[in-house]
Amino acid sequence: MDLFTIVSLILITIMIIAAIIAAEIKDLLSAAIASGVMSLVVSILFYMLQAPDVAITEAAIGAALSMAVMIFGIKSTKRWEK
Amino acid sequence: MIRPVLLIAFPLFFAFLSPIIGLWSKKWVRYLIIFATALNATLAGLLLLEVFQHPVFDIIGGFQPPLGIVLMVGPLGAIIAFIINLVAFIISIYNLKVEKEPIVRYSMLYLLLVMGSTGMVLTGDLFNLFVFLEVTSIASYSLAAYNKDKKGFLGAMKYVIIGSIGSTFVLLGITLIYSELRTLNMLDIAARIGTMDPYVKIIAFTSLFLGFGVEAEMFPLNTWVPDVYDGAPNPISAAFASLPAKAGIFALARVIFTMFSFTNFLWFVVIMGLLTVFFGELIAYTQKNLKRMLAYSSIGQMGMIIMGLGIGTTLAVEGAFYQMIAHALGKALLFIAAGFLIYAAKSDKIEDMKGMARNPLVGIPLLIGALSIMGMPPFAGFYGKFFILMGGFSEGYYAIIALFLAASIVEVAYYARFIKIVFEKGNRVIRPDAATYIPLILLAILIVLIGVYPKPILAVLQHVSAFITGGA
Amino acid sequence: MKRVLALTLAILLFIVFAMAFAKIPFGEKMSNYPDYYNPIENQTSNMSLPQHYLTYGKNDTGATNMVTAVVVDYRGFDTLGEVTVLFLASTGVGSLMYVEDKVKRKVRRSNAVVETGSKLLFGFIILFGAYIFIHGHLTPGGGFPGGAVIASSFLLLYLAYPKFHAEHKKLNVSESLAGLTFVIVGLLGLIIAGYFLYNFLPFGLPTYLFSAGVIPVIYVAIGVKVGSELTGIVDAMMGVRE
Amino acid sequence: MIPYYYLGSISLVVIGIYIVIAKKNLIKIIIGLDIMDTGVNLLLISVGYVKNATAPIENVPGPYVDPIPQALVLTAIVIGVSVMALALSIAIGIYKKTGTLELDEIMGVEE
Repeated sequence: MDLFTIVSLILITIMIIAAIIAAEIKDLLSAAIASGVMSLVVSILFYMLQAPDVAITEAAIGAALSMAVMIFGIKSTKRWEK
Repeated sequence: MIRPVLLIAFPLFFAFLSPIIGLWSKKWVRYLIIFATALNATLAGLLLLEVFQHPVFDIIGGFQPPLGIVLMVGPLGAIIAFIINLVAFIISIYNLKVEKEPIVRYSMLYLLLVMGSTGMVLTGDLFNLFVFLEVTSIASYSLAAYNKDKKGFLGAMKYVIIGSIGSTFVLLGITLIYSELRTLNMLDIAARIGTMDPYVKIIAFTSLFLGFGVEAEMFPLNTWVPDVYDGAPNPISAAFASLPAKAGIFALARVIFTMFSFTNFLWFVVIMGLLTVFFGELIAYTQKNLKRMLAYSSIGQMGMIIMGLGIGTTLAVEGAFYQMIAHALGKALLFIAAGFLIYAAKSDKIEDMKGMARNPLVGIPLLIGALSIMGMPPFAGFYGKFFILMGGFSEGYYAIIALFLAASIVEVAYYARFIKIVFEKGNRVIRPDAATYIPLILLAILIVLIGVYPKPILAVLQHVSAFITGGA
Repeated sequence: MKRVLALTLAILLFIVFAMAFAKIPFGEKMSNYPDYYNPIENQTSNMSLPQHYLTYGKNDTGATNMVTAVVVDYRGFDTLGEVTVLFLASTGVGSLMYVEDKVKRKVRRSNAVVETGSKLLFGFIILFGAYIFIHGHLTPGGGFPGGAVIASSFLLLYLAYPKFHAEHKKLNVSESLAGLTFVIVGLLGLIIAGYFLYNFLPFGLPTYLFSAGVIPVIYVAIGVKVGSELTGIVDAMMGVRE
Repeated sequence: MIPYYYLGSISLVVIGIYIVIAKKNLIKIIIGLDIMDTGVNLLLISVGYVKNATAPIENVPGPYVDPIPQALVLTAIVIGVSVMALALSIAIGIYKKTGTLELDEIMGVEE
């Protein structure tokens, strides 16, 4: 196994764990942040797959802005899932 | 020489222009939208005349396909684009009835809905089809919730959820196709589809089929339909039945026939169509709410179209395309009439609408539309159903034909009940205003025209169907 | 019950798609890709589509960043659609969040450090966003991330100044003008060369700022448009608070 | 042996679909849609990867990776965020009308 494989495997594991946390946690704010973490990890993966344009876009739009919009949405509604 | 790209560029131009005009006058924006759709309908009509000679390719950006994106317009695509834009123009007159603010945004969304549906029909590139699908569906999501009441929001939410799953499947299908063939042009894909791994091919086909099935109201992805049609503003319900639904089913036809020339897989399409027909018609029979009844009836009709495509003989496919045109006109008419009836009766229950259609300006078009949807001979709806039946008969799908007939009888039953109620002697008759009866009369004239004099359309459709089914 | 059903369906889908993707090699050499076929000229090329882009892209478009070349030039029509999607989203959010009377925002307090800091940072962030989209044809980045960065500078102002409110009219006008620029550039291509979105300006020298024809023009329009649209979305979302 | 990148991104898609079907909270469902989108995007990018290649920018020496999926994903990301913003505003509208975000409670609430 080379470095690329090891780092990829670690990042993919973090990504899936973040997605599962986003799926299962009852606190919606934490779920939104977990999905933001997932997007950030995915943007690192994009960078490793030699897609810097996509990585920048995913970090700016997919992780930062969409998380901000999501948090505004949660703030104007309810924070906890039943 | 009309360039197909103008059908997309002009609406975009006007949509981007309207916020600036909206700063001066909101009224102007509404007339601008009517003008834009009229211009588009005219262009589509001229394009139709041109396409009869030979299919038109419009290369965008000056790069030969598959390097760049190409718009690919054959006679069938031109007819559907023309019908879409014509109905869009007629409905845009009815749009003047919408009073709710913010009206400038409403107009822009409506115009872009038209643009997206047209783009879905014209494009010859798979990913571009996805982009236009998204344009259409995002415009639809916001328009479905435009009334901003509970019904509208809930319908829109269902639509967003199912629609997003659908577009994810489309994107998965595109990924599978791209990773095997490294191209996105539909004709290029069609030429090399044989080199794909059979399993990958089937999964890609199913993904795309399910994804476009959302817009085409196919069972089981159509649970959003009644809620959205019920909750949306009246002109939008009319527009949904004739613009995105038709564009979606055309995309479905492209996937089935142009890209994957599957002949041993068509039974699957027939079964899906039949399920859709039954789901729609049987539930429509039990509905008491007018717009929901029309919505379920719309599902049933879309199922018939899918069935016709799936039977796959020249005649049946011809019938399916004819049914598409008849349904676009008829359902738009019925939804506009429904909007008037609901306004007049101040209730959306059919039983409250006694005698509301006794004004001839509404009553006669309503009757024509309903008879056409039922499939009665002198009107447009007849030929579609008849050809699908004949096509199925010649292929020996006897059981399916029997079921199809049973569903049609159910359809006739509930429309007859509806007509009986609205023409019964009621207490008072309300006169419609011009923005309501002009679209109704225009649509009724078109339905009668196509029904009485179907030759030119049938000739084109027959030619096209023979070409795409490979029959003589 | 519903959970079990959903889990079964999810696992089923996983198996189906995993089996399909198992047939697709990962990191394959580009020379193994199938050659493309031109359906209009009816001839098969001797290379695959991405190879063509990488070999001739610089000559065809004048851009050094091939992703930009594909996004803005080869598949510029997709990008026009994508810009429309964002326009639709901001219009839709605006129309759904629309309230008849002026919204009363609850005034929150933020401290002096945040206020001064964001005042300082605001200009720099906007400059950085502009840098990203102006250099889109040379370096990674482009209109979309650039616009997002600009929107994030406004986001900062929203967070720092409770009373801050981007003027809707100005946002609308800037996004309309940017959209019109895109469409008009496309139509000019149609008039000048006969192809919609044709790159009709001279390419100039590669790697220079003023190169690649209309690509920088379109990317600037996209950057302004994306920036004002995302700001509009953020603004509409903030306006909900009462 | 399926490449781990494919496995990871398909898992994301599937987790997203699971959330959308199994969960009843609207915001949760929207998060699910977001995860689904991200999964497909990662899948598309990994399909375009070439071993030991670099990003398709002329200043660096080749061989390069496939630029097309990157262009497609740029489009898909923007579309994803648009859908998400719209879905959120619809969810906020539902909350304003009914006071809840749970799907089974919404059905019971009268306006």
